[in-house]
Amino acid sequence: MTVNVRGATLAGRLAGLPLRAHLALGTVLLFVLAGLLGPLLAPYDAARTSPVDRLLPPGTRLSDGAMAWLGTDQVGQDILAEVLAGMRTSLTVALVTVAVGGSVGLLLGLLAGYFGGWADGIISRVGDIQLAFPSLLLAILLAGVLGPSMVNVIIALAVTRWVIFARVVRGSALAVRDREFVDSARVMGASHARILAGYILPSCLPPLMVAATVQVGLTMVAEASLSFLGLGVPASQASWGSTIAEGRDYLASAWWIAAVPGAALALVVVSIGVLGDLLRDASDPMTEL
Amino acid sequence: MAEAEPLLELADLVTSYRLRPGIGRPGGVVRAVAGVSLTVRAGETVGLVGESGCGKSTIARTIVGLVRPSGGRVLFDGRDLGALPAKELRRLRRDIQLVFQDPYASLNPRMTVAALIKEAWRIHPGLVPRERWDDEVRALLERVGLRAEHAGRYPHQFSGGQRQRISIARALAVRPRLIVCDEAVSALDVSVRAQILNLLQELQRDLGVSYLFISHDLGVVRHLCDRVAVMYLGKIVETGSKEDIYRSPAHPYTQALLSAAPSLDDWRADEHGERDEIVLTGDVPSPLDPPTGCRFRTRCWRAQDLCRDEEPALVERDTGHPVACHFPGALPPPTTTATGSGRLMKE
Amino acid sequence: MTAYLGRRLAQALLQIWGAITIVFIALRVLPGDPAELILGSQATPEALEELRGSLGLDEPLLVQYATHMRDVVALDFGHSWRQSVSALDACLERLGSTLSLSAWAMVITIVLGFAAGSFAARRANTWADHLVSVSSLVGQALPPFWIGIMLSLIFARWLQILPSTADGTMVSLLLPAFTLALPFVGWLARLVRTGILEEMNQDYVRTAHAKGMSHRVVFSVHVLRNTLVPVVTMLGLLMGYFIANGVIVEVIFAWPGIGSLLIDSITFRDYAVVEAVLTVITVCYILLNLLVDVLYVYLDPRIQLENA
Amino acid sequence: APGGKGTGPAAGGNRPLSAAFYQAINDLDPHGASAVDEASLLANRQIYDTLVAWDGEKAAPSLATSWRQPDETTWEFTLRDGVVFHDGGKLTSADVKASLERLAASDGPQKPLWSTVDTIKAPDPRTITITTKEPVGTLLVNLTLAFILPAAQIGKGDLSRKAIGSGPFSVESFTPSSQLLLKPAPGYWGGASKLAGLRLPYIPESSTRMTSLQNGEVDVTWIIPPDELERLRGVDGVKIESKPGVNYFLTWFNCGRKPFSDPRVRRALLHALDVKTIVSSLYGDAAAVMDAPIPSAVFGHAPQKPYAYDPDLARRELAEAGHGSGIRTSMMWFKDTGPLATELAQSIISAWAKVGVVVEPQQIEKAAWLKRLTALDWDIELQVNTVTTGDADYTLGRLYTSEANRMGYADKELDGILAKAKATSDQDERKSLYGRACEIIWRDAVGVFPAALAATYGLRSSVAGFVPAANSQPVFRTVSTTG
Amino acid sequence: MSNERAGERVNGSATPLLEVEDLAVEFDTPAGPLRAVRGVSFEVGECETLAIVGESGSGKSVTAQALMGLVPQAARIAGGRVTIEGRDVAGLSAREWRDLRGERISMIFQDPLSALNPSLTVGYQIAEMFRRHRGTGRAEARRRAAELMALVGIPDAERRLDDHPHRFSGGMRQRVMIAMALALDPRLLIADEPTTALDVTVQAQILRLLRQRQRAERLGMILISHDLGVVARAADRVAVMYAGRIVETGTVAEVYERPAHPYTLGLMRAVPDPRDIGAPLEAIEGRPPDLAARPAGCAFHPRCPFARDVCRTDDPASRELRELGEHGEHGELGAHGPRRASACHFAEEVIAHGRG
Ligand SMILES: Nc1ncnc2c1ncn2[C@@H]1O[C@H](COP(=O)(O)OP(=O)(O)OP(=O)(O)O)[C@@H](O)[C@H]1O
Ligand SMILES: Nc1ncnc2c1ncn2[C@@H]1O[C@H](COP(=O)(O)OP(=O)(O)OP(=O)(O)O)[C@@H](O)[C@H]1O
Ligand SMILES: [Mg+2]
Ligand SMILES: [Mg+2]
Repeated sequence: MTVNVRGATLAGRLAGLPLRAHLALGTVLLFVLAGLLGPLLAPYDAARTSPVDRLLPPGTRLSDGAMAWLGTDQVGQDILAEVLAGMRTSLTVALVTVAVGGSVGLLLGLLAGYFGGWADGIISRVGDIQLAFPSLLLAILLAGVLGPSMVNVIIALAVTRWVIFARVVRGSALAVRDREFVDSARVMGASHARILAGYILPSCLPPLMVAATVQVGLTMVAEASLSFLGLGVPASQASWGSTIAEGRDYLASAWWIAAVPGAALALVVVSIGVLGDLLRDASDPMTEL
Repeated sequence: MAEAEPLLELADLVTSYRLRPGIGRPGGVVRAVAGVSLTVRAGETVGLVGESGCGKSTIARTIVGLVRPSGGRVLFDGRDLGALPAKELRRLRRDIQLVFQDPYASLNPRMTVAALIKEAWRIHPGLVPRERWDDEVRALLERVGLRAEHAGRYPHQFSGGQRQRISIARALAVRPRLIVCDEAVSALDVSVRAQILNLLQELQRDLGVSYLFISHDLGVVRHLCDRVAVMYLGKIVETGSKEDIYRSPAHPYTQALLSAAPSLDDWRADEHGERDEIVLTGDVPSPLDPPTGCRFRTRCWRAQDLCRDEEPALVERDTGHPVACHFPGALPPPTTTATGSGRLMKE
Repeated sequence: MTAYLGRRLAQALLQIWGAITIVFIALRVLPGDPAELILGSQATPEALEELRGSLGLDEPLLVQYATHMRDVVALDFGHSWRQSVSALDACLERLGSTLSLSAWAMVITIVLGFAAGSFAARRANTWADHLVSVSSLVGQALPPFWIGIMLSLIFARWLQILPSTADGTMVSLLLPAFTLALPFVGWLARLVRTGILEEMNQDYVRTAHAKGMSHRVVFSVHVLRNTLVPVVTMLGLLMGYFIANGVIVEVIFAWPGIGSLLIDSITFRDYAVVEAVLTVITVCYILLNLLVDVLYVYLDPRIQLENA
Repeated sequence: APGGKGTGPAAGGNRPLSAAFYQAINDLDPHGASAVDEASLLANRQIYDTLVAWDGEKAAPSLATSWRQPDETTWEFTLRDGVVFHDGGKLTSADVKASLERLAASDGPQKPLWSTVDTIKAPDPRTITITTKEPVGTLLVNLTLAFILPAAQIGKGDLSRKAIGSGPFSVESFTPSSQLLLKPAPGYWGGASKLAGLRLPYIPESSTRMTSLQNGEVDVTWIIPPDELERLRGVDGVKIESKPGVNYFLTWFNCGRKPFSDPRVRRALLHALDVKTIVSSLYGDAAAVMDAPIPSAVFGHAPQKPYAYDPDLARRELAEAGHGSGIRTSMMWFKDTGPLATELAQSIISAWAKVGVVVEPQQIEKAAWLKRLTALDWDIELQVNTVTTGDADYTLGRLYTSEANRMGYADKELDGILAKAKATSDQDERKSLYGRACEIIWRDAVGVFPAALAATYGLRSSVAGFVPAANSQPVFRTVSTTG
Repeated sequence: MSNERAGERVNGSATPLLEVEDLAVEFDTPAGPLRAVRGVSFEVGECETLAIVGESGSGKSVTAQALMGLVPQAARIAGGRVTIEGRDVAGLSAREWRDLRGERISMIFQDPLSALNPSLTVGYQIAEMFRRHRGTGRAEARRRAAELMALVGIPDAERRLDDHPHRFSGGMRQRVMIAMALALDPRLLIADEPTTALDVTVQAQILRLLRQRQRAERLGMILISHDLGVVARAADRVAVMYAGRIVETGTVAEVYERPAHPYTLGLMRAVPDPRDIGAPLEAIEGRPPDLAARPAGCAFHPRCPFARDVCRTDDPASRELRELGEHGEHGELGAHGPRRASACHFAEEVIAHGRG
């Protein structure tokens, strides 16, 4: 969405990025790729546990002759396969949550920020009411209400997220709404729809994107926290959160169960965070323009 | 020029802002424009001067429809903008365009120059047939002194003066009859400012547009305008032809303003130590709570009891042009020399 | 000021009402029946019916809601069937623990966050700065429970220098408070860092230098104070997070806070307690933010700017 | 403060003994809503006395020194002399009568145990007479759950917080779900405890609980997670004691639902499980493979012949029953039902997958689980059951009658046997009746009975005189600590 | 050069308050070093006001900052010498700089709101000068702050000490800035666009106040502005900057009457003159140069009507003009610095061309 104003090529711009951007981007891409290819590399099946192979350290050969490169967990699942499958779940949960929360937030934030008045009043008050609940509590309540399922986790998390996005969008919509270039479109006779789509929205997107990247990371962590409290995705679906949460009892004995997905989670979240920072830095001059 | 039809007429215009109450701040209503009548005739340039915060921009914003008046009427071409059906109003809006002070902020940073100009035609389909858009853009850019190849660039790739040219081109795209320039040259460097002023004059000559030219720079207004209105705290205190105002200012505020305005020749006066200068003490009162009677009386050296009790109307007194002062005239104000220590007036 | 406070208070009441309503709605659609949990799996249908009646669960929702709101206004959230005490008491009994834990976490966050933030700001764009920003990202990237268990393993099990469970003494609150604080230390550090850098670019800092003030004076008298302003607003939110995120820490360090009470009560469908807990947390949270807003006025006189 | 550096309880005698159970004590009212929670029972056993105690095989005297049964439905107990409550009051039959009546009238989970009680009389201060509406063979056993309060406390005071009993310990302070602090009752009739005090903290996170045992913050903790047993055995200053327990995993089939209404299917599924391997690899010696529908530590247990692990046979039987192409079904459980419950469920599901039975795992919340369980809205379910009284009646007699209809299974013969066993007070006869019941349930494969959990206790080496209890409710009166 | 002239001083002290010689300031930018100020030399004497005029970005502020030793982080002084009261500031320690700032040389800035700390009271900010520099006690510092505020014409000074800056109007804020700058009786005052943010009427007040204080305390002053009118009103001598260089200097009368650099000439013509009403202004075509891509030769040549080939290749050095004065004789050397200089190859031609 950032226009390539300086006419530089994509490759040129990439080369101009600092090292940490490359590392972060590389990590994220690697993980996404691994997530996509996961089923080919190390197929995972929740219903293929092998109690005799449980708690084996990384690099052990299993009873069926396969190699557990990253060890096995407390039911004898191959950690590698589980982490690969878990990434799909965790990323899906995070992305869908952010997408759902983001779109709802975008829509409501735009309405509130642009039109102000009673629309803003209602949306902001509802947001306030919701923010009066610490978000983890709301997620706990909802996850508790709805029962464990991936969809419910997404709902619980998305419900707690929309306000954040709505506030970000409302803030920038409010800031842009009275900018002179918007006024100049109004003077021209532009309709609300045109102003919203052509003027307000583009200015809201960069901060929204920054917020979204940050939230993708935080959502993955929140999903793990819900798993810890037993309110995460159900056992039949591997997720990083639940693997880490299940593995917590083995931190002292079979550290690899929690450590591998934990490290993966931290890596991805940090990488996304770094990218978010860069995006923020990159989008600041844009909003200044 | 003087005999032309009034193109824009403000009749007792009032525009207020509602202030939301906040911490340690009561709510209230700011009457930023408190009953202003003003006309701009076709092909004429009217200057509006006054201190910061006196309501100049508010008038501009009201005229172009960015804020709603809370009283009075805005007549364009004899038609009351407030009474027009929405559709007609939209068409009429085209005829009044606004050029803002800040050429950095008034152009959408995400649109190319061409897109910025074409946006006008997208909003008003039928104004220019689509196949002529590119040609028209080129013509407009050349008209304002830019080159056609600039069309594909983004605003931030231009200097301030060039951006202001783009703003003007964009305003011209809808073929307006009146352009309101709100401090349109104030942000520009001296050398570039002259370019834009020349361009404005040239456009008026060629296209016959009228300007309402808002500025606090008296020199520029004098250079550009046919008639001048002086504003103070939401009201017009004096209006007349350029000569009237600059040669024989009758309102004490106008006199103070003129004497305070720096000019290139100031050094001469200074050299001989005899420059007369009216120094106003006291701050501009808050528009939330304007003084009773004459609004200027708190800073006026001629103020008398009458000024407190009665608000002077903007009428032609024996000055030859309308002035809102009970005691108008060219009588020399108590002045101070540059070296003097003068406190001039009672508070 | 009074008018503003009045308005804020009204707004706060509205928020509390909304929160209570949300909780009420959420709880009435929970699958699971408190009557069944009370009576156990061998209860007869008649007994269940009778108990439901006495719990008021057989009334139409709207009636339940009205009764509920009336009771809430009278600070009566009902009785905890699990604890045989009033729900509000059950909740208030635990509130102190949560608040003291949160307060400690807050102290740690502020001290470390400001230290790291100003350190990073003074060394902006050096490796030290990057280290602070990366560690702050890592702090937020690790699930809090993982941090808690790791800290407990390291300091309580292996090094045996700190207790693994909290009993209210300062030493025992160290681990839980750190666990709670760690993700936010980095967060605050970044906030402080950008705040300081932003303030450092302000014109008044240049003025202070031009006045011949030493770096120390410029930093401590001029910059830091203004950095506080945006940070203070965040601290109100932070306290709320601490109260909420306490759930996890409370479980790990066996600290009897309001969060673990909530989890238990949700599991056991102890409606009354769930409502009381959520209401109490919400009220705390809202009051804290109210406090912050008021504090804000004292820290930043600019708030009254439009008064002029 | 407890904890800190080093191992072993600090400062020897002055520090209360810390004993951390893995469940929370919510309520001290022995007749209240949580009255049969294991944690509540644990607390109650320290604070209160019961008329009779259970010595693992039979009823033993406690507050009642002797009892007799003048007829089928009447029981007469003689009370111990010189028993005082913690508030100094002397225990009389009026207290017992008031307590039992309160229990019978309560809405709590013990209600069904006392529904057959007709009258309770206290003819003199030392005698209490109970009549039942019909013969009840389990009355003595049930009485091991009937804690006695001072009559004066009933109806006033906050029983859930400020408990007063006649047990070996009195309450010093109590924070629900957090900790119970007890001190020895000096005049306890069975001899006062030598402990400085007894602290029962609740430490929900098992890793923290293990840490606190290791660094000496707690002296005793149970149950030890199976995977920690081996490791703890090697830790200095820690010892492990264990005993076959009365907690066991059971996996019922919903016998009222297709395809499990067909016993062939159920049996086939049993043949598809290598229970031995699963249990030994998951639990090691923390659990024993079961050979009956109740654990061997329970009165009435009779060993049965295990179903052989034979996947081919299982497939054949499934095919015979018309499910050659496999079965799609589901299994529900809640996470905290017992140690490694999810892992056990997953292992079972995996094993069944190999014979073409695809089971959708449904790990749900306890409340939802309970609701569905009672509504028979499930296919297969997994839970840990506790034979709270240690008597087969508590499980078999309560759950497997067609009237109870807990898993859709109904068998006339079994109903008869169970009713008879309930009404008989001849323990030998009861034992053989329950043996027969075990056989029928096992034969009809009402469920999978994979493992009985051992009661495993981790203790600091300094703890002496500890007697592990099969029901996870040890009494700490006899415990002492050494330097 | 300056040494030579030092002996020729007709009045005043032996050394000027401030001497700047060949000052150059560079910015480190991603695209390489950017010379924002190059070869700037001037002097300021006691009781004298030197105005620096020039367009936005011409290097006025950077020059001023360099004098205060406060160049932005990305900038460094790349050459030249700054001497304050005879003392070369090149090797000053942070401590010595602190003693210099506020005590000997002080500065006021364009935007009086952002230049004051919004969260400290005005009284505190003024009193701070006494307290930190002089170690004055709280009460005494406060008293002196009140005195100062009264001196710069803030009514009811005593009571307003405890107000925060936002409670003051723009003009009053600027007065507070001036009070602060004058607190320790400095010898040199640098005013960087002190009135740009103010209304004309207030602007006049502030200029008057500055002038008044300057005369009263015999201050040397540097007044930076892009408003030729303001400069005409307030300055003794003018230095015109273009693209980081001083292209012309002289007394106000000389520069305004007979500009000796085409840029100055252009500026004068670009300002509407009350005398020739309505005629198009003679604008300088083109735009100010991008410092990162300075044209070769004279930086002004692309916009210069006088430009010849030499202008495209040779960057003209600033040279002293000995032109005919008003009374027909050659101008004498002024008290401070070159009385009249221009950096144009064809300065004489420009003078001859005249403003008219
Ligand atoms: N959106 C607004 N809400 C409330 N008050 C406003 C708003 N906009 C302007 N005002 C107030 O209205 C008055 C007039 O403002 P306006 O912008 O019209 O003045 P101006 O003459 O254009 O000043 P300037 O020369 O500084 O541009 C001022 O007192 C200002 O504070
Ligand atoms: N922080 C900076 N980084 C890079 N370049 C800078 C910076 N500050 C100033 N410059 C450059 O230095 C040159 C001189 O800037 P300076 O602020 O001195 O101009 P000025 O004459 O004061 O202009 P104005 O009238 O706008 O204040 C400008 O071209 C500007 O681009
Ligand atoms: Mg304006
Ligand atoms: Mg500047």
